[in-house]
Amino acid sequence: MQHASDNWATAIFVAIVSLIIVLKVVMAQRGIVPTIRRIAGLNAIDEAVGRATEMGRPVLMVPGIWPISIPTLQAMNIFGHIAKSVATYGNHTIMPVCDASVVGIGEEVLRDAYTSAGRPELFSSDDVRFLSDQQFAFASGVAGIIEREKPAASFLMGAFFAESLILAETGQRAGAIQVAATPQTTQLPFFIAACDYVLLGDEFYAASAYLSRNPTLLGSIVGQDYAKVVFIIAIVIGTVCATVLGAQGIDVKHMGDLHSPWRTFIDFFVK
Amino acid sequence: MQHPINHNFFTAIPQHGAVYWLYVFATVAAGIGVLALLQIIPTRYRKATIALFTFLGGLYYVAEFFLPTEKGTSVNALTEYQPFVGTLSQVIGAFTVGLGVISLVGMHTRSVVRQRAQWGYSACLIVAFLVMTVFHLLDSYYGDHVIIGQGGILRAAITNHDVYNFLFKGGLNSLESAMFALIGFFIISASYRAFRIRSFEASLLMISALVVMLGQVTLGTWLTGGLPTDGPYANFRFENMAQYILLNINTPAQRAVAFGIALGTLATSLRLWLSLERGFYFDQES
Amino acid sequence: MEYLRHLMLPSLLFAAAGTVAILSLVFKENRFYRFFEHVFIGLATGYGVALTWTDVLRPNWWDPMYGEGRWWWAFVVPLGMMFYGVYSTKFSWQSRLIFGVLFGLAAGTVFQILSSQYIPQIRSSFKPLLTNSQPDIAHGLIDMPHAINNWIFMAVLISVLTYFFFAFEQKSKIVQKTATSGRYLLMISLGAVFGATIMTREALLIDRVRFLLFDWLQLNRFMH
Amino acid sequence: MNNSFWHRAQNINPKILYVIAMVVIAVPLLNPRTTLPISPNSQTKKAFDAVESAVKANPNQLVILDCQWSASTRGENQFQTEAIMEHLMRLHAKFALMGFVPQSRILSQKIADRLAPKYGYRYGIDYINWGFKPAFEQTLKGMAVDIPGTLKEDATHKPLVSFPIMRDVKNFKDVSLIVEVTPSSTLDSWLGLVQGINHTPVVYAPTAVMAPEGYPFLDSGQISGIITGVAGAGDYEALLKTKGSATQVATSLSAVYALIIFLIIIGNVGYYASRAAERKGFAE
Repeated sequence: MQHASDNWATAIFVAIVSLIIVLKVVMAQRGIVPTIRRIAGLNAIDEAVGRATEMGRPVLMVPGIWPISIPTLQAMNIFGHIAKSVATYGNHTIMPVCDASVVGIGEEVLRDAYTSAGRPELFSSDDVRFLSDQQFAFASGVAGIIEREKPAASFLMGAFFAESLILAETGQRAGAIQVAATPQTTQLPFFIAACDYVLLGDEFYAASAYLSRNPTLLGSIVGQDYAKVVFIIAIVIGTVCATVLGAQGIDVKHMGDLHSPWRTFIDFFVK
Repeated sequence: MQHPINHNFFTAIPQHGAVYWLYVFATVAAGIGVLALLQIIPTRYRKATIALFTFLGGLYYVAEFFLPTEKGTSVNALTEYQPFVGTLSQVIGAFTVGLGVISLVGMHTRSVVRQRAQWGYSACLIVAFLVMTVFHLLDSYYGDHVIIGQGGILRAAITNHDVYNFLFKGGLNSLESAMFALIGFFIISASYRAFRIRSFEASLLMISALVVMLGQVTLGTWLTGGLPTDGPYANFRFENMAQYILLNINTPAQRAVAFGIALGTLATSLRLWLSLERGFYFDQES
Repeated sequence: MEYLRHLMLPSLLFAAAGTVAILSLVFKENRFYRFFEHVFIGLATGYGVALTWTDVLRPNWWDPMYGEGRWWWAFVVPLGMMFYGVYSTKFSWQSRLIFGVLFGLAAGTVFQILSSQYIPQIRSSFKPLLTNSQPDIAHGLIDMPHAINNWIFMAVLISVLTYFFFAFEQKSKIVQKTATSGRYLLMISLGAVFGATIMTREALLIDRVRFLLFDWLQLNRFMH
Repeated sequence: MNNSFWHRAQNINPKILYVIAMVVIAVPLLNPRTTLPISPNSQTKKAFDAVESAVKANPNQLVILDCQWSASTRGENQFQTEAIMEHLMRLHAKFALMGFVPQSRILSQKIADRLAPKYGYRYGIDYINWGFKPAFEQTLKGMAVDIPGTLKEDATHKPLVSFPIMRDVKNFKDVSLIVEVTPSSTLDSWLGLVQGINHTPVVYAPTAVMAPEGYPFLDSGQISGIITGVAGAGDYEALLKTKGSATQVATSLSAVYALIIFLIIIGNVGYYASRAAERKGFAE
């Protein structure tokens, strides 16, 4: 589907879902602040940073390997909170990045977070390190940093691909407490195998709200919950329609020019 | 970029004379002037300015999506600018390459100049970086240019392309494959360590991994090879169990995760686009 | 002699030494690895920088501007300069401005992506729960009614989705139970992904070992 | 107690595992006589039978061997291509190589060059390389109407009509089988644009991670078999009753799998046994 007019029903569905999210954000900003459930890995952040400081070792943050994109920016948002904790402890951060455009954002995020913790002097331009925009060259560099500088806490968040296990295994070997989160489901099992805490799927996008308890972000999370309910309702209604059609011997995938009231709802959703 | 008159202000100047360069420099100077003017914006309005430009940045794609297409076609008034917007954002993004080079080369140059521990490695990195950059560019312009002629121990002349090939195939390519192959080792230690019946969850993870593994290799087929290939007992052949898990559990589970992530992406995108995002950097007063 | 000459072929030697060095990381970080790691990053970054010129800037910007004389493409230079505001406190807000435009561009495509990638997945989740006639979702299990598989499909889909409720979960026991089973099912799914990936990864490792043993050392010369 | 056998069994130093893994990989490669029992997977068997029956039913029609892979996945795809090509040559099938990634033209030709002398295959008469074509879907759509008209030239830029093998090939009705060797999501297009219209049998040879994408179609009969990664290639060679490099690599692979499974078992037994020991109270 290239344009809304290819299937207006789908476009309206998407628009409604978006409106629900924005509405919940606005409601939360007006004071209806929800609570959200525990996300295990995130409670470990302070402990991990504290431990790293005691051991005199740095904290590693890797914002994935994509250039500026939604997962990378979300990772940066989470890292802002972690960096504040790092600065409060007086420790320092190493943030290897895999794209030149992310360097600028990384530096600003660390600087802002350190400043808000009252320790702007802790920032050094060697903290954010561009290594390479080639996936495995980047991985070799991060592996080298982990082996040589032995971070005691490692946060792998953002878009990761095959290199996930290289980073997580070397981190594990260096004895770092590792927390990972990625929207790439195919990499989750490798993080689960090698990290101490893994945020599954959507928890990655809930993390910034959880850490900041900011009303706007919490409202957004509730909006997402409602949107999921809308998805489930749509799937249930669609399944009922498909079941009725199926009982008539009609395959939902090959309906052709069939006229039936039961297909109306199904056709709301683009093929 | 079409205009009723053939020659207008924006007509290309194919000759590279003084006029051309005047226009180029004037454009750059005008741009820098605009940047200087931007500095006049008082600090308290800067945040709103950023929000406005972020909104405008996103608006094109949103409008292009929602604007109805002309009858019988799959394009609307905005569709034809899509390649231009794509190219433009790619070109602007490409200018960040310097940020990366400053970060990487800057750090390693400092390490060489101050003779920090292990500065020799930094020097190697800088040399490799320069050699690759130069020969990649030389190869794309003068690939066949001979650097060292035939003779002595050389059976053939060496061209720019040969040096580039040496760096690319001998170096970069094989280092990349080797790094990728490392995962083959790490996956062994990771599965040995992680797949323990420590908890119910860990056991599920282990069992389904084992079944899928056995379903893919001859060892598994051999273990359950005695079972018939048809009929209900065939269901217990490893390859069929693996296929069942991948299709009937993995597909819907991954789809559910994908829905969650899609909604998370939607929410984050909306917050960024409408400048509702909160966090360090994202809502700082400038 | 011919064999020695083969072993020392510059490109092959470079590749083989690099491969051994990189693979040695599994045992311990060492000087040999460190050397090739730095060479690798240098080469890769140099490659990336040159590629930015040859594949992005030259065809899309320099050729139109210089080659075809479209002088106004020079307006990109000041825009590009804005990124470098990060290095000064006075101009850093201008870098935020141009980054903001990039954020907007990254965010703006979300409606199209949602409609074209995810909404069709909602539709393909509509499965008949009673009949046996449509081989809608493949089963893998022989002689098992498709309807049962469709029930399982639905149950997995909805319970995993329920696991990802963040604000509702505390409120109801049923939701909690469904969410827990969703997490278990997710673990089965992730285990399967792990298992399915192993072959591709090991095949790559075996390929590298074959490269060292056969392409470089040519051990097949000595075995019969 | 912490030095007990079981305690150690669950805490083996990873470095020892890596050494064992290297030995396990290298031995089958260096000693071709090492064999593990190969018992072909039923999906591979289906693929093998599909090739066999398609070629035997229409010996004069063309088989398309579409190689979508490049050097980065040659560890798996090269062996699949090799095994299938050997099978085709043994059946004296006429076949055409093609690919939609630039490197594939050279990589698949290399394999053909190596195998052709053994079976007396002549280029242009018994097989042909259509070369690299850009625009995957558009090309498939065009081929559905007119193969020589869409593709125009072979890999060496000679007109297709000048080759004897192409004399009777107009569209997919003159094609008996399509074999898709791929590391990416290319199957849908073949099924939608070709198989769905002409019902030409399709055999799918993906890398192992991609294999699950094919299961629904195997079940619905849209594809006739799946050759999963290098293990599938090894199975295929076993069905061919030859022992080539795929068998060697598959043996290596099976050995690594056996190692991983053994390690998981030993780790768990160790974990369980030491826990049991602690419970009985003679832990410390």
